[in-house]
Amino acid sequence: MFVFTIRRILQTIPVLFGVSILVFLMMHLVPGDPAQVIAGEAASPQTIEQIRERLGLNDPLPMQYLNFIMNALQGDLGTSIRSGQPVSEEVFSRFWVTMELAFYSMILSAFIGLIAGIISAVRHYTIIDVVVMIIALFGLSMPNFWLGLMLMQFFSINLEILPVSGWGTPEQIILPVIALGTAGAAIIARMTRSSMLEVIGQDYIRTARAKGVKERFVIYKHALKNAMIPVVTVIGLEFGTLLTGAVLTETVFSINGLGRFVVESIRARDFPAVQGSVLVIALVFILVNLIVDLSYRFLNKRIDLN
Amino acid sequence: MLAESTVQESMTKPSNPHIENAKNIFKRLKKNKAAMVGGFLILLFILTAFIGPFLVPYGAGEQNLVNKLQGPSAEHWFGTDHLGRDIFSRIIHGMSITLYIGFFSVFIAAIFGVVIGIVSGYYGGKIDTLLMRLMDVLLAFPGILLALGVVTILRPNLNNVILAVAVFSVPAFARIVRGSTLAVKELEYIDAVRALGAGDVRIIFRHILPNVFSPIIVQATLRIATAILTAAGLSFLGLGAQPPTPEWGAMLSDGRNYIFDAGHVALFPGLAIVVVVLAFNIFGDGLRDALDPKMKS
Amino acid sequence: MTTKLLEVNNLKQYFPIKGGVFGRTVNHVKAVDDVSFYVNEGETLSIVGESGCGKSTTGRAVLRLDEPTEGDIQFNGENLLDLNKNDMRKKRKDMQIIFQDPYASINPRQTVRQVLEEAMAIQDVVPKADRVDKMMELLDTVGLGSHQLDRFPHEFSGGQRQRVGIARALAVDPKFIICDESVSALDVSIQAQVLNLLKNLQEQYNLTYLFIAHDLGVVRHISDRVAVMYLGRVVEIGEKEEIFDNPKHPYTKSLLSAIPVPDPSHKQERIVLKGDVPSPIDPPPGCRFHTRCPFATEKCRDETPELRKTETMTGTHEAACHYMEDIEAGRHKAAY
Amino acid sequence: MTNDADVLQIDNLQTSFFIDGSEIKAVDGVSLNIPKGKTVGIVGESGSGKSITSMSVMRLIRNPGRIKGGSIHFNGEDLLQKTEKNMQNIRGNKISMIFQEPMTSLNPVYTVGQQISEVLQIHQNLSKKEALSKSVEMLELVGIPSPNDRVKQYPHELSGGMRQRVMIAIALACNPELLIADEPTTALDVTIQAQILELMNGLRKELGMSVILITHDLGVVAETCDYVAVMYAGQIVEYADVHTLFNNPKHPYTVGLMQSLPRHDMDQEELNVIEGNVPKPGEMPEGCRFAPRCPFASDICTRELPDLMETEDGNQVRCWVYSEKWDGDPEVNVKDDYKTARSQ
Repeated sequence: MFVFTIRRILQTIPVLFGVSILVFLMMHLVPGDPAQVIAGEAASPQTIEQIRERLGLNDPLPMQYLNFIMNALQGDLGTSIRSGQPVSEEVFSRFWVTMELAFYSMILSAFIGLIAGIISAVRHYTIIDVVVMIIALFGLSMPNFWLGLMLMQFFSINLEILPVSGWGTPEQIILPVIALGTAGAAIIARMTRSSMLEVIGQDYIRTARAKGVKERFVIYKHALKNAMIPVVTVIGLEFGTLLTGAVLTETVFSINGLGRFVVESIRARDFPAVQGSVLVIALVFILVNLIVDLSYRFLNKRIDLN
Repeated sequence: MLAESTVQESMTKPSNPHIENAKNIFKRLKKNKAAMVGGFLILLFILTAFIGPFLVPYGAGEQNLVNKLQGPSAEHWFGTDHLGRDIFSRIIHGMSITLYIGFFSVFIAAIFGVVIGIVSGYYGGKIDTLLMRLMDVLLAFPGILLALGVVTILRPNLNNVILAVAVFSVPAFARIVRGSTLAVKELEYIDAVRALGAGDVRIIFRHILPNVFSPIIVQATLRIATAILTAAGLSFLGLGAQPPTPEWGAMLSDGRNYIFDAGHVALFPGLAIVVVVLAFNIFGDGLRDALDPKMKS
Repeated sequence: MTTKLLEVNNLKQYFPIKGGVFGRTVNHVKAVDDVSFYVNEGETLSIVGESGCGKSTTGRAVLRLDEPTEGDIQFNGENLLDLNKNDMRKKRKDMQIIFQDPYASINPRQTVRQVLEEAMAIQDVVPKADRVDKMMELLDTVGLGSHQLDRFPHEFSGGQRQRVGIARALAVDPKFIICDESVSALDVSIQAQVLNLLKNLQEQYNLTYLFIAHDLGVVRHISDRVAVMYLGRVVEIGEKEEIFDNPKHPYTKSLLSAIPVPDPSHKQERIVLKGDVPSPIDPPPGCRFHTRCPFATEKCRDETPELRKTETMTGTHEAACHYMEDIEAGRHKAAY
Repeated sequence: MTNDADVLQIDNLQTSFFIDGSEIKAVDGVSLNIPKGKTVGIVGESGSGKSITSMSVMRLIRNPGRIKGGSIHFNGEDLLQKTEKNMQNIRGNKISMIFQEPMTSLNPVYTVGQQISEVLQIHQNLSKKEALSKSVEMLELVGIPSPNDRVKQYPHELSGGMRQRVMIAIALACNPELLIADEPTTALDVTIQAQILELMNGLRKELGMSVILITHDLGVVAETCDYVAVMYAGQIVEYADVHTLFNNPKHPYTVGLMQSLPRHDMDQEELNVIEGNVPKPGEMPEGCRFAPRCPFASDICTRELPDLMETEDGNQVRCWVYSEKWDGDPEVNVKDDYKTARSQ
């Protein structure tokens, strides 16, 4: 397990390298002169040259990448063109808002998804199963930004019981979390159900029944523990999806988080800000995947570590 | 005597392989009522995309500022927007855009994904490691983020949205196809044709590709649903199709500004997205059950 | 005068195990470790042994379905391992294989017609115009009807599929066929049909078989000579009668005695071996059987026995045990 | 037929599967008694219904399968009339079962000790600690070396033979009166099979239980069983004590099966095959189910299904040859004439 952990951590290095290159190249893949793009069509040559100087665009490309990486490693993600503030500060001040949003949404998805999935599997082919699965299909098919708008309209505008926007108070948290967590709950419910059904068909479940184990324990002791192994992975991966789903939800509910920051920076073509925040989100995602993968290995004792 | 001869006849009659297989799949598909509903809806949507714009009462950009932000009525079934445009007509006009984005982006993604997946799975070794690390890098930008990156680089417009969504779908195809290729490669019939002296090209095209086709089709159908959602999201953020295009995400974005006075402006384009995405999801689920009962998402 | 069609010398097949922090090769599965044997033209040599003994790996290595680690494989006087990819491809016309699993060994999306057509097309053995006639002939040979030509594998039973697999192998007119557990997955009544078919085909076309199996009843029925493998090594080889009626190696003896006899009045002394087969990753030193052998001594652990002949063995019979003579003379007793 | 000396009496058992609106009769009218302390073998090829019979005894038939009729008396009480709760008290306690696939029959996420303990905790109300120490004893009983360490291991750490020993330990933990072994050695190599058969024979004598052994291997039957039932296409076609069956097989299927078996202990010329294939479920022939493959089949065989009838040697045979209604060659001797009849 220890060797596996080390190896798995080492494996993320090329991925990190690739991600950093892609993020770095983002600015350079833009057709035309990045400095011109940032400054706008009407900018004077002097302004463009200034920007070029400030971003180090006159250096050779490998040199620029090296600087980018060295700075990033020291926590320096450059300066936002829009605000003139260091990007790292801008990102960090919003980071926890997005993490909170994603985290609460994950709790909600996992809770509802697991319960719905288990009920559906246990009541396989009954009307309950059908209803739960239809709801899940809807949950999967709804754009979270539209769901957010509809919730807002109903609860905040028509009923006036919950606030329209912002983040921090418990009331402010409810709607964005539901809007963001619904799709995840649907995915987890479907996954739990199919995983449970697959496990229930296994030989060792037949063994448990032949031992005289009560059906309730066959399900909750023998089947569930095995069925959870792939589901845990899905829940973990869902966190990444939630992180980016926040881009839309934060926009809808005017939450001052990292997601909305990315969108606004893109609109303003504030490249250092986009690069910085995309890099941070990707890093968090890679980290979460790593943790999920390790815990999957830990949970699944059947997997030969070789 | 009579019975015997009919049995003989039915036994000697050659049957066309492709029809035979398609027949079986269709038989299983037909049993899945939800899938049939999904498939029917998709056909209906395609039909609407082609002839709908000629049947609706208003043009996509036809403004009538006097009648702006009106609720649903006999005249305007889904009401009007802030420029007095008929929302129902705009949704019908937007159908072709939505389907175009969905089908085309997934088509591009599938082609790249299948090639990468088969090469990776069949040859293994260094090329496999390299390609899969590349996919890992793409997957490290979760969800819509990768599409956002592409749109950032390439300016927001419809075609770039397709490209963005395609790039974001490639790893999913590559991984599924690689997995299936690895599984099929291990089967004895591959060894049997190798033992006959078949080369790589024949093995890949005759024996692996047809047998990984089912998961590709299923994945493609489900991916269309995701692609439509992602594209709508990009447009909603103002980073996709630009107004006045009657793209549903962009219409929703407009509607957001009038949510306090006229909720219907946001309601109906969203419902349209839900219905279309739902149809693809249902159909994809049904296809999966029919093509390969053992395959799980 | 018998001629050797296939001669395998010092064949080794090691599969690397990746591990450690950097995923380097840390060890090998020594699936086949220094195996030599030959097959005469027109005869059947069987390789028997329990799972993991390397019998199937040997077959695959002979056909270069997996590239062998070491050794040489003379087929018709030519070393197969010297051939380049293209020449090997042509050579495959002469050497075919029939697999175990009738459900996995035919492409589920091809009809029998397509399966056979493809085989002939790859090696271009029959002119296009004559292929349909040849297919009909093949189906007739393996006991299928011509009306079954356009059927898919799923429309056949396991035994019928195995017949399709045999027809595919015959389609290129091979000299030599490897039967890799070809009847193991079939029910007894069907197994007998396929065994009889294989025997008849051998006479009809003067085929040479390398027959890989774990069922000793089947092996006795079909073989001329038998090789017994244990943990990657041949421990005993010789004429069928010698192996079954005059076994010398303790492993062969215990293997034969372990098989239940379908006769309730039959009582025989059974040698029940202790424990499991050790891992081929770190096989025991010396004689690989010494960890389970009731006769094992210090010497067995230190020295690897070579295949050799004793006075009481006839024909080409050889076995690899230090104590064959002593056990036979009763000088060396079992420890349990 | 009721007899106090029988631990289990299966009478006219019918189990069917209902798939796509059609009924597949997997077990069609099976009657079988298991005498106390004896081993009864059920032999047959795949699809003969032998495993479904055993699963029916355990009442473990799941949807879309259903036990349609008949009775299964265990110590005088009909198992088919029992509630599910009562059945749970019997399973693993009075009647135990071991399965063919040792690799997949143990739950991968629990230790061997936990899995043996569970059955003791359910049926004998032992505490966790008591159950665990009893588990160690059980592992010792089934011949697993260093049981104190093994008890803490997970299934994937054990070989196939070891896992089958663990399955046996679970099955025997509560001292059952009846053990159903469904192809217990089929997945194992012969030397390991020999170990397991030896173990099972020894334990049966030691514990005095009755055994139903389901197998396709006539060698295993000859070696371990007292009585044998041969099944074909959902029905018992022949039943006899093991010596009678092997010395004087009466049913053409039994004879064909024995003569088509390649032997390792004697030389045979050509194998006496049974032509054709097992009928597909749902496509059962009218009359005797073996008639289409039977070299002796005459008119009546294709019209009417024979009942099991007693012969003078004590076999029960489902074959018209032994009936007064037989309309074929009156001189026929199935065992001796099989080969000549087949080649005609």
